[in-house]
Amino acid sequence: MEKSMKINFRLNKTLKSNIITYGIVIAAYIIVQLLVNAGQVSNLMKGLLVPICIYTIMAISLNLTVGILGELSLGHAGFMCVGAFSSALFSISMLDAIPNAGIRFFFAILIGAFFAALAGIVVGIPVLRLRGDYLAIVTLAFGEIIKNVISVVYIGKDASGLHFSTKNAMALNMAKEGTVIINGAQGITGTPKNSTFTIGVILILITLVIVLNLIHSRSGRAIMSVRDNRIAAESIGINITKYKLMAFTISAALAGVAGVLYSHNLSALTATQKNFGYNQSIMILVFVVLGGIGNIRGSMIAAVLLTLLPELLRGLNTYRMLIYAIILIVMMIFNWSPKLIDLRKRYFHKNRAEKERA
Amino acid sequence: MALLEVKDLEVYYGVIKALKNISFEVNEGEIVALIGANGAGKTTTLHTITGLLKSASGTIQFDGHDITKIRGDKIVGMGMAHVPEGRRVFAALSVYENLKLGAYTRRDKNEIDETLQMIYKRFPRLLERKNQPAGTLSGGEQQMLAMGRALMSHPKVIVLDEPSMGLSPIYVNEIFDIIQEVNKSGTTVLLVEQNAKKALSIANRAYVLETGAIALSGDAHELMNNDSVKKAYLSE
Amino acid sequence: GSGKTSETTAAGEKAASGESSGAAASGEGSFKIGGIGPITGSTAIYGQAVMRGAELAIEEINADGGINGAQIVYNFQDDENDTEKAVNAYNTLKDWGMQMLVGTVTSAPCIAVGAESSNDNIFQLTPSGSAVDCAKFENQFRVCFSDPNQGAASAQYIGENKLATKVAIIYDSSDVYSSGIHDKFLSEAANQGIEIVSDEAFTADNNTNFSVQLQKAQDSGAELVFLPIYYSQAALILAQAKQMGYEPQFFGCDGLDGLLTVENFDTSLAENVMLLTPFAADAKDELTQKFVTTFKEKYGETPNQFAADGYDAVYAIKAAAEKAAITADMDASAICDALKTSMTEISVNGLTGENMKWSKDGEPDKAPKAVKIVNGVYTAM
Amino acid sequence: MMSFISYFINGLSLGSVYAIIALGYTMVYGIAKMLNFAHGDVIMIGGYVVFTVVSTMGLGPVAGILLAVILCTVLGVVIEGVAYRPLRMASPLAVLITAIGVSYLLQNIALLVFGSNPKSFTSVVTVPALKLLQGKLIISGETIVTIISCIIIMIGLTMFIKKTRAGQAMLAVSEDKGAAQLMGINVDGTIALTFAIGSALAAVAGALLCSAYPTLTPYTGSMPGIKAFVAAVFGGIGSIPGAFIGGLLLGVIENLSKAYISSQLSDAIVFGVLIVVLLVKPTGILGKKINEKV
Amino acid sequence: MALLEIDNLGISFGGLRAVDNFSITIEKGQLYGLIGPNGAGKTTIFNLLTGVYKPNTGTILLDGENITGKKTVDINRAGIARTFQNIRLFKELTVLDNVKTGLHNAYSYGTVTGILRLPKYFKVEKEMDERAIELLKVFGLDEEKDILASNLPYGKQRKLEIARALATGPKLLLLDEPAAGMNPNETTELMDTIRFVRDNFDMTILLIEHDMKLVSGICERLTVLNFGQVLTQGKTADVLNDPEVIKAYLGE
Ligand SMILES: Nc1ncnc2c1ncn2[C@@H]1O[C@H](COP(=O)(O)OP(=O)(O)OP(=O)(O)O)[C@@H](O)[C@H]1O
Ligand SMILES: Nc1ncnc2c1ncn2[C@@H]1O[C@H](COP(=O)(O)OP(=O)(O)OP(=O)(O)O)[C@@H](O)[C@H]1O
Ligand SMILES: [Mg+2]
Ligand SMILES: [Mg+2]
Repeated sequence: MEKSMKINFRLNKTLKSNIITYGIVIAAYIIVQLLVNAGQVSNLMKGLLVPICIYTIMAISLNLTVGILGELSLGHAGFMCVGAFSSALFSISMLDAIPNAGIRFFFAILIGAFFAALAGIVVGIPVLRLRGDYLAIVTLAFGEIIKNVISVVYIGKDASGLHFSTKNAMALNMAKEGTVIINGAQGITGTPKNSTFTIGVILILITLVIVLNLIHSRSGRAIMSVRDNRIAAESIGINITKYKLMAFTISAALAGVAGVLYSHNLSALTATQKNFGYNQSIMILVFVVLGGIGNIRGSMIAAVLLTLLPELLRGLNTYRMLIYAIILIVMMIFNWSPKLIDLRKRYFHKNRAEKERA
Repeated sequence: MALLEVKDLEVYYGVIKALKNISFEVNEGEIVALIGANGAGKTTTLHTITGLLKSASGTIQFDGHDITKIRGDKIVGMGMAHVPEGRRVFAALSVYENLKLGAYTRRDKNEIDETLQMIYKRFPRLLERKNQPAGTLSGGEQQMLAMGRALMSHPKVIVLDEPSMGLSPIYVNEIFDIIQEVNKSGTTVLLVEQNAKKALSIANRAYVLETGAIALSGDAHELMNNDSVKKAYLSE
Repeated sequence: GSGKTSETTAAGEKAASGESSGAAASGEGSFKIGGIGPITGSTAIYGQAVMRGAELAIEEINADGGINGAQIVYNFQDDENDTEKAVNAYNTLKDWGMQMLVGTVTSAPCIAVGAESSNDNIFQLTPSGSAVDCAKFENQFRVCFSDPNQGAASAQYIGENKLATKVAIIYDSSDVYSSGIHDKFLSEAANQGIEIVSDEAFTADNNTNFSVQLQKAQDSGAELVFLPIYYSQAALILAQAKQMGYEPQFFGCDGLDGLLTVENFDTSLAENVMLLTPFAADAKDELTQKFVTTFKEKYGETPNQFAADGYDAVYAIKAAAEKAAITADMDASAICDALKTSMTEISVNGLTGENMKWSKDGEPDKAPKAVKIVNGVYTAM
Repeated sequence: MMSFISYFINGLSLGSVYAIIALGYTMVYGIAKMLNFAHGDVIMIGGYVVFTVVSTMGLGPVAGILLAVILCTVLGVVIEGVAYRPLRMASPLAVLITAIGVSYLLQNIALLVFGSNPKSFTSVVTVPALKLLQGKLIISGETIVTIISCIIIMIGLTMFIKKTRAGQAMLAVSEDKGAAQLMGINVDGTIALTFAIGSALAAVAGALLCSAYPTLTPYTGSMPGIKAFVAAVFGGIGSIPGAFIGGLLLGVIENLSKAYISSQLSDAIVFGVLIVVLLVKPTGILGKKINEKV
Repeated sequence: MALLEIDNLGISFGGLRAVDNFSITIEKGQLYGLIGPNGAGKTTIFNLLTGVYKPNTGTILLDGENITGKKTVDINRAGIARTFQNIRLFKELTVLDNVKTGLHNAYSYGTVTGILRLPKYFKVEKEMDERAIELLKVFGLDEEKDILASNLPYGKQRKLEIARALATGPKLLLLDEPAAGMNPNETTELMDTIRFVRDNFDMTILLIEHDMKLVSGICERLTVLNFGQVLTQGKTADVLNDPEVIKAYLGE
């Protein structure tokens, strides 16, 4: 009797924490919608809603790799890139075939997730044997490869179907009325703008369900055991490769979903250092680390704050990235310095003790 | 005056108070044992003395200096050596390089070499494995290396955290002999041990630590006959 | 140098304060013109040039009594050459109350912003967004040539003037501008009887070492090397070619403008380089000279083609606005409708062309000038 | 054949630049066990200092390099002390992110101080180019100087770490900071020294990088920094000769793949080769495999 | 019937013959001790048995099945579980989750079931919880089940490691110095626990230990290893009185 009560209590505790996380997302959504309807939200903020969803999903997804699986990935934007391009290609070529934007976008999301997952497996199988910094560098390399390769891909469509080349648009040898969809470095233009805040929030919630439920399941424990002690995990019969690959692939697929939102939010899609290069991968890592490695809720909050910050600093003009850098450094030290952490803990502890006494 | 004097020491891990007002002293030439159950705070005490941890309040005097706020490496330079819990050998470095690092604070090449030979004599296995990366040594071999490395600094005080852990019976005896020998040659010893019986048998004085506070103290032989000590730590 | 340093910083501050004072002065009597481009990040040179060129024009116009009697307030936003940031910048400007947009500076962001501005029906004139799609919508016009236009014009110029039959190309395959010109050049070269003997690329991540590309050009016997790229890389290519002892004819487009003004650049390296450009800082006409002098005074740097594009864009807006007789109290959409028509009716004498006219599809009609660098200065050909 | 040799030699020139950067990278990476993503930007600052001294103030290249070394050393130590030291006991990832912040900071300071326009760098190397086979093969003075500097630095660093007390202290610190302190090693001092040396090398690398590819912008250091980091991993993390070999190899592979496979895809190919090498030899070319004792 | 039969096992590290011609037979249900001086090769034998190292020579039969050279994971599934000389817990997991991870292969539901929280998820998780708590009780750890493993004191960490190993449902349990770092009282307690496990779980146990009180107190048979080779084997009392063993290992 007493035993089962204890078990329930424990489940309740994780459940409670999860509910808070979902609650924050839903509450934020409702508040924003109310404000938008009341006309209280600026164009800038409205424009930022979808990017915020994109980076929140990226942060959660990378946290699965970095925080839960315990492997450093510096190429996460590469998966986003795969998701963005594959889905944009799909949407553009299906513009006529599937006129219903909702259905088309639904399939685009699946396509983006699928191809990103595929990339995750292709990279993961050979690469997950490596450890630590070596894995980091290989994922970085992979991200750069994807970016580099995508910017030499030319895909066109005419009556006889899709044409493909890595040389230039002329080499596609299309019929006269054919259209170039992916034009090398010039990328894709004219992707339908299907991403909305509502869809973004739904996708965040789905991402959260997947990641949080995974963590608190049998497979999640296996993944975390690999993180905590590889040798011990093997010794109790856990198939390390399988679980590493599983986490990595899920993480890649979610990044792919973020990519779909990305490509369907802007009408010009190119693969540059800025959006899909290592700079972006590192930016997402910043969300994860600043918010707390393995702390899903924290990384979501960090993603939102750091996506907003440079926009809020716009008034500083040429100084804004300088100030941004300083704020980033200060926040990192504030959040991570062991001395400050101790100090904060003791301060709160004291406060609480005093409150209790009162 | 005592060589090492700890007064009203308080140490926290975050909000957890691990040491509560601990005071004790170690006189020159003594062997002092610190015993206590798992988690009593023995390791914490030693870490604070050698500067790996910072105390929240209290003072530590060593050799006439207040070392409470002094950087750990300087404390070592003043003549304090520490054999840490968990051995902490430099895994990628060879046995020889580990030993050389033990003598980091010393300059005289000839003297260092002398000590090295002395250690090789006491731990022949280390000489045998001179060039093996320390990380691949067996548990007991690493324990010997940790001990040898600390002795390389020719310290005034040596602080030992469970030096017999993982050693075979024959080596446990050996290590206690070595401790006594080192002590005879002029080094003061502060010893933390689970093997309380052995520890008390070679110590002059002892302190019993319970949940972060000193519960008992006194002459080692008297403590060995103390009923509560017998019951709690000697399993008799 | 140090003197220059403080001036550059001061310019940054001005830009920042210019915006805030603009906000204060945003009474009934002023037009709000926004600008977007990269002013931080690795492509900051282009954005800063446009920002300053336009700023200069606006100050002149304001000093001269403004447009239709109304002053202009100017607000330039950074986009780091990123599509997403560009849309953010655009939205920021919308919040500020922008009525007309000078931007964006680079192509991919320009396309992304175009989708938004056409939706909102805000007039957009990009000084330098050269990709075809930068002028896709009705509300979009541009000052510079489009990429295909430049690619075709280059091939025609080389063919018609019989500069070479064997041509090598070195281009930036990761850059929209460069690969746009490159592609069109390739197709037009066939019509001009030009043989492309070597066609090599580099990327933004790999743009300092050109030994392979140059050697391939040399080995293939190219008499002319076509460089549809920006001048910062061209400066390196010229230096490296010199080191190899390779001296073909180099031929570039408007991106090469600025070459001679790279600080500390050994201009002898650029001797005999030809380029098709609408603007040359060394041109002797009064307009250019005045512009260059003022710009140097104000910002401590010699203006490049981007600065000129920005300058011309503002004057084009002025002309169109006067033609349509718009007033500052009109909303952005009404202004856009008015300017859409008047843009096609004006003719502007600018830094980047005389008698510039615009077609309905947003393209400028002006003649590219071919110039050759002789004794360290541009000489018309 | 002729052109192959020439591609190869040009690859070596490129590789020597990667190598000299990688040496500094490896130094910090191997000892402080942190990915100092700001290293490339210290290089850039070094480049600007040399540029200012030589081209603006008109002093000699030696003065330029000396001043750059001094300033970069100070800069490195300050960065370490202010931004990295407070996070000494925190997760290495936290320090990595702070390093990113420092990298942005340096880039934006340079952007504000020196402007966005590229500057043409006057080579600090006065050694004439080596002309072989009637001038068909040219090895530039920069390449010769860079390779020689690499070798000197490599030997110097190796000796320093092997033979000096400070070097041994660095090894100990890299393994276990707490245990190193118990040996009487000043951990903070040792790490500061590591940064000082790493940054001094960055200054030299900056001068040579900008001499070989004479252009200077606030972003000059970032891509070579990443490439050099890749080179360091390629050669084996923490291995000084590994960084040298990794750098040279990277340069050669990059140039040959540009020449014989595709100039558009050369980066992809270089990274592809890196992945393959690491799969075959998971600790890089000269990296030692330390088996964890179970 | 013999549960474990090792014949002529050997491995070298560089020039060092760490284990040589090692043979041993352990009957089902036995409590067997492996002792020997530091560096004799005891832990190495555990590593060979569990596939951490691949042997150069020899065969290992577990319950008649040849497991020589197999992967660690497969060996665990075949029925060998172990603890480590230097504790290896999943430090960021709770005590309960450490044990549930050990139950990974005994209870099963798919990843998708877990993500979608299908009814099976709740059912199996509940079973796992119950089983895990049962195991924790054996070691007196049920009170601490929600604490992170890294926050346990040293002695309890050792116990948790045993519990986790037991959770995998092995036929053979290998314990590497289970009493290291424990005081005599705790050691006595541990001896009782080990006996309890043997009796109640039908377990065969092979353990390495330097604490003679524990060895003489619970081991039925001993093998003494010296320089990688078997010095002697036999009943505990006999072995401990062997003058060779006293000379090489026990002293005095
Ligand atoms: N890093 C830490 N963070 C939080 N608590 C800690 C930490 N290290 C030790 N403690 C706690 O502080 C108390 C004292 O620990 P300490 O390691 O000093 O004990 P000990 O007497 O050395 O025990 P043992 O015999 O197990 O070595 C214990 O309750 C322990 O759980
Ligand atoms: N990976 C390795 N590389 C080189 N030598 C090794 C390696 N692993 C173990 N050794 C050596 O093999 C010998 C046996 O080591 P092992 O760990 O098996 O000893 P042990 O009997 O468990 O000793 P202890 O009681 O001290 O733990 C030791 O001398 C050790 O140094
Ligand atoms: Mg302890
Ligand atoms: Mg062992």
